[in-house]
Amino acid sequence: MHQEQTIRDHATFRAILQAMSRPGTIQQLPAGGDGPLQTLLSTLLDQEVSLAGIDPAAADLAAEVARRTGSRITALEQADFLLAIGDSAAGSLTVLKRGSSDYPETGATVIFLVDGINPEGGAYSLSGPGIKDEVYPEFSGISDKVLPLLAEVNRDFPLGIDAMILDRQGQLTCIPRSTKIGER
Amino acid sequence: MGYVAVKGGTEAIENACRQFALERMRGDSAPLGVDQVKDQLYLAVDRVMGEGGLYAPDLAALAFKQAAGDTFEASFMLRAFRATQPRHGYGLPATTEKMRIIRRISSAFKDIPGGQILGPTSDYTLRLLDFDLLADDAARRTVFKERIFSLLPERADIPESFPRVIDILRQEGLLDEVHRPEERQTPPDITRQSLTFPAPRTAGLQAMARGETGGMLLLAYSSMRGYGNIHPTLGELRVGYLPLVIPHPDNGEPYTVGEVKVTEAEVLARFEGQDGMPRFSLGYGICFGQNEIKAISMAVLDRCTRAPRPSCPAEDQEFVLYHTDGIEAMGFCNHWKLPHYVDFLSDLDRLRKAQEIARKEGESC
Amino acid sequence: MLTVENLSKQFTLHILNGKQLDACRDVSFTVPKGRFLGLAGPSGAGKSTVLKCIYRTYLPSSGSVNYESPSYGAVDLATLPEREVIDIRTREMGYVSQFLKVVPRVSALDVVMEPILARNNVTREEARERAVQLLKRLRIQENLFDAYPATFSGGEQQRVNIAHGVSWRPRLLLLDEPTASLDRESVGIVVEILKDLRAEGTTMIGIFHDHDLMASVTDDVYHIN
Amino acid sequence: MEPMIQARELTKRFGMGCERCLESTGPDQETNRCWHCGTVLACNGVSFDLYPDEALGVVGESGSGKSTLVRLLHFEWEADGGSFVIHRNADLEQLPGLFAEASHYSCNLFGLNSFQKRQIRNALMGIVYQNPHLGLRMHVSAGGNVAERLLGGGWRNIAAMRQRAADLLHRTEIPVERMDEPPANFSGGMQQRVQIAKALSNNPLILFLDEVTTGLDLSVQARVLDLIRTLRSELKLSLLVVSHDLGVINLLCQRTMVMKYGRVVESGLTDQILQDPQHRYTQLLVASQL
Amino acid sequence: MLMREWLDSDASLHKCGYPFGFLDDGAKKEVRRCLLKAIAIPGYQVPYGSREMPIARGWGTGGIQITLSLILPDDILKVIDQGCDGSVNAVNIKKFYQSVADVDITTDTTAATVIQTRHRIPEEPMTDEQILVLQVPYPEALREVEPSEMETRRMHAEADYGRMWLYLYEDIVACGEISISYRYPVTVNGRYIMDPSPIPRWDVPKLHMADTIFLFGAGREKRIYAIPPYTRVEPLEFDDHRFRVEDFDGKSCHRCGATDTFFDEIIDSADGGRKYCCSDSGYCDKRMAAWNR
Repeated sequence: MHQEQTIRDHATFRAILQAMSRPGTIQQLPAGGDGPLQTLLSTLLDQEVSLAGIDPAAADLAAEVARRTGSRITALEQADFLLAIGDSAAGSLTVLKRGSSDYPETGATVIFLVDGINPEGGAYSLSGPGIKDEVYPEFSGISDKVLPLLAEVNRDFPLGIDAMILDRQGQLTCIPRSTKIGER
Repeated sequence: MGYVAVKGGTEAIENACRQFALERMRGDSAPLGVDQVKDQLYLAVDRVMGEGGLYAPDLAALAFKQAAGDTFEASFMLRAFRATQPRHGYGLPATTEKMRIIRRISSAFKDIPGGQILGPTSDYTLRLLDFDLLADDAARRTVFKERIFSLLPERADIPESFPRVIDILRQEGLLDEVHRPEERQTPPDITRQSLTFPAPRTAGLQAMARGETGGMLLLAYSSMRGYGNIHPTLGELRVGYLPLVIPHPDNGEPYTVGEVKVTEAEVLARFEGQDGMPRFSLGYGICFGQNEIKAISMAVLDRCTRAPRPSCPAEDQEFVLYHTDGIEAMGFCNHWKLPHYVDFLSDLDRLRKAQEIARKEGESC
Repeated sequence: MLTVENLSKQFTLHILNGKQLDACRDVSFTVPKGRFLGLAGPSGAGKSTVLKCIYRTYLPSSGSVNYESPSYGAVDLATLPEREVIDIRTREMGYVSQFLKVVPRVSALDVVMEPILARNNVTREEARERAVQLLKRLRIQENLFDAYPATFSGGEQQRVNIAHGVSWRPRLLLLDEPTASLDRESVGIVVEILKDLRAEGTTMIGIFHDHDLMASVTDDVYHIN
Repeated sequence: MEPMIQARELTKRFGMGCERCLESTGPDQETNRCWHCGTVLACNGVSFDLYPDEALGVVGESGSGKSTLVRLLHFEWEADGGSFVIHRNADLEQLPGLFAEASHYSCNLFGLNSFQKRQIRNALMGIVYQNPHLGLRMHVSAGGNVAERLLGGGWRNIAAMRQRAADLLHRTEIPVERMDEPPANFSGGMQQRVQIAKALSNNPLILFLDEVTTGLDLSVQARVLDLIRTLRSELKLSLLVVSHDLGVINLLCQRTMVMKYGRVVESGLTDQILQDPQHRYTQLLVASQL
Repeated sequence: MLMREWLDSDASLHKCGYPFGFLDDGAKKEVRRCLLKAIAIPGYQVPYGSREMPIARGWGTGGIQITLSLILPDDILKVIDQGCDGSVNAVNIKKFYQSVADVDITTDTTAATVIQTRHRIPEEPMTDEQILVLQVPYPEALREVEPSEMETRRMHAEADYGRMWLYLYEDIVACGEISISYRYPVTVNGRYIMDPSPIPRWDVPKLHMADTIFLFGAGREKRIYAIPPYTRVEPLEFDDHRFRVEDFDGKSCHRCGATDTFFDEIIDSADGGRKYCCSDSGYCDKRMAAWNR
């Protein structure tokens, strides 16, 4: 492994860590490498985890990512990580792993690829751990059913799934299962 | 406050390390070669390899020398080294029937197919100090070896493989062997995943194969002696060299790359089977090198930890697996030498407060 | 109010290799509302069996026990779900046996008060007052009120039993030799009490071993052979 | 009136099970262990209703499955089949997140996760075991034992909890001055009464009594039974009384189920079960009563 | 080779073949995935396959593995043990980091980007640009009342915390006070009871609604957990028996004169009397320096 790549992985992870710790805020992933998604995934994925694409476009992408990282392609219901592109297939969120009461961390992580992220102007309010009061990020190029569905599948905290929302410019926002999603 | 001084700590630490290195050079004796450790203190090396979880006789001998004979420290170094090594591949499942046996005994049957082979053991030596060893030198060794070799027969027929003693019992339907589906799956790798309980047997065996000999002995002993209900019969104990076979990277064909010295033990205990039919149940132990105490203890603990309802520590899988890793135990024990004065002060504060309350109550009574 | 039709009861004794025992066969009668029916017949004819089948202590083998319940309408007590039988027992149907079913460690007064409190919507004081009056009327000495009936004489126990059975004024009352072990004077008091109940509208079915007594309290008599 | 509990086809197996388990076990086969696969059918197809303010008896010898039944309903063991419904009422409404959709009148509680089950148990159920060691922490004070359930239910005021514990212990005839002593110091009867105080601390709707008087001296048994009778009439509890003792069942229960080898062989009004038992096994049981 | 000998060699480790951050890529990825889940489920202990480090189990290997998974060459690192930058353990760990990640070291809390600590949280308030990594010996807050891991896991799953609270109740009944000193259990985000590592009670309020990310690593016990910023962290207490920090009323630091910090108690070797000085040595030095100017 080249040191340059190793250090980029570290920097990428720092951005992801901040994004997950401060839901709704926008973090910039480091530039370089093979684009934001590859950068993000190469810091987290290896042969120990499984991956699936939620929609057909994402399935192709997932296969490509699996080749690079060594992760296994599995069915949606078993996948540790999932990719979703565009605004289709939001309904599949309900079938993903939410973890067990004993081991809630086995719930899935979903990465949504979107067109853009704005810090303000969203229709939903986010609150909870990592958020001082409330935030209202806005995502373009994503089904408006995603946030209410996330709220639904994350109803029984600590069971649930964690969402990462990444745009083409390498901006990242996370919505972990601990975040309360409300109508604004 | 030298030890924890705000200033000067670094230097004190450096000096402590140098002093330890210096202690290893005490006296005027000849420096100990790693080869000598490997050849002449081979049981210590075997133990270090087993507990360190790495089959590397030269490195284990080095670690043993470096740790000045402390097996805990030596196996710890080996494990830390192992953690940094890349993983190039996985061996194929091995069967110990193909082992090159140097020692093999059964206490269950007098005659076993293939015969009892006592091999190298100190079991039957008198534990008297051998003062002749004080005069150990090359000439004496040559004489001893020549005499031994002259006693050997011209040729001996050693079987290709030795049938396992327990197979006799298995054929008779005397063994209770319910294979859980999980046992057929690829075993979890305990060096990469945290143990979760109840742990699959494959994980338990891995953990115990790296377990600390003394700790496992004590727990197994507690069960044999009466805190528990396992009265084992040693079905078979084998020591020998197990071929290490890997798939060829190009065509996947099995390819023998070397051999690994192991000790394997199988113990039998009485057990009422799931269908109410009394049978023998089996405990299994294996470890690197020749370490018979550990292999037997492991086999006993393997059997104990499969008790449906634990009635003593040795039968509680979590208890056994969490408390027999020597590296973890020694690390935790050692950490009490670190400063704890913040916690201690917090303790003092509570104690003083509690005394104050007790005194007040005393006055009001 | 109550019509018994072709009621039969047969016991199968599994522990005696399935031996069959006929307790009563093809019993049929009707008791109009407010009437008192006596059951007569030789010993072993199954008089008690009939009462126990009505109360569902025995499961009838065949036949029906049709009862007009204010809560449930026309029901067959022989097959009514248990939960509803319990409810009818609680609110409508009483049973006085030959012997007091002694509940250990409950005082005589409490034995009589319990059914009143459980069924009638009265305060504890009112219930107590009613129980005291009834026990006094049945000539139970006041110093026994707080004692456990298990220690009483047979006659005293039987009087407490009657008080327990009638205190809450059931709508339908089943009496199985309520006066069997009583002296003549007590029998008189019990008869008076039963007459009062009848006057208040309680429908009754009773077994009495004394034919004259039966004739004096009942309106009709049904003979079982 | 609506039943408070509806239990349907409760089943608990120990073992892998096979297709011949059902036919090779049960009262007629005189075993609960399938001889084909060794599976034990501890409970099979048990159904019943329990109404508010009602006591239902479950009688049978050891191994009949009656204690298994309680373990299933108290969520200690996971059922292999069947449904368990507690009808929704005001008390259930207060439990957060359990009945998210108002249209669900009731749900099969076996389908809930362990967190939700514990909430239901904390809010609605109490249990008294035969062995006080199962229900009490022997080396924690009697008051602490009662307080534990309150703490689990969110009480956070020491003085209020001590007051409540003192009231309950007083009611169960434990001298209040001994509330800071551990039950290990108490007699068997006292331990049983502390268990009852603990079981009642959260004002349960359902109380499970599992052989509560077994093993106690006769006079102590009597006091414990008196206490249960009194509390029952005062608190309007629903009781599920498990016992091998027909006397206890007769004293406490209006209705009774008779179990043998994991199945219900007979159920009915308690006086009917005692005076007109239908099943061969029940007749034997009644005949062997002292 | 002994770690010491590695460290004594001139070339830093990653220059002689070890990767940046020492750990292999697979180990780092696993730690990272666990950290993200730990953040998403505040206060929950995520199991992970802790690797053997060249430092003993129990000497901070959990914290070290976390730091090594996220450290950057331009990070400024502060390492403290018992509040002190110069303590044996802290010195060892700092040298190790310098050799595997080329980072700068500071003793100034406000200058650091990543702080690794054992048993203390610095006195100076931390900001949203900083990460605090805590070394944890026992990650399980319920271990006090239950030795079995399987059972404590069930208790967490069901939020069955009656026994933990009972422990405090009994304490109050027996002693009139809660006698837990350090490792004071807290409820995180109203759900999980968590062990905040053996920090004194003094430091517990600093975890509540903080600006900083707190990451906890237990190497020997193989657990990672976390508190994200702005998260409710409440010590277990009763309406009528409140949580209280250590009482230093009327005492002051004999070096810098501070009266509002956590103190070390020092026995005067001359007369056996007691003196106090700031446990946070970096902060104490800073005050002294300002005072000298």
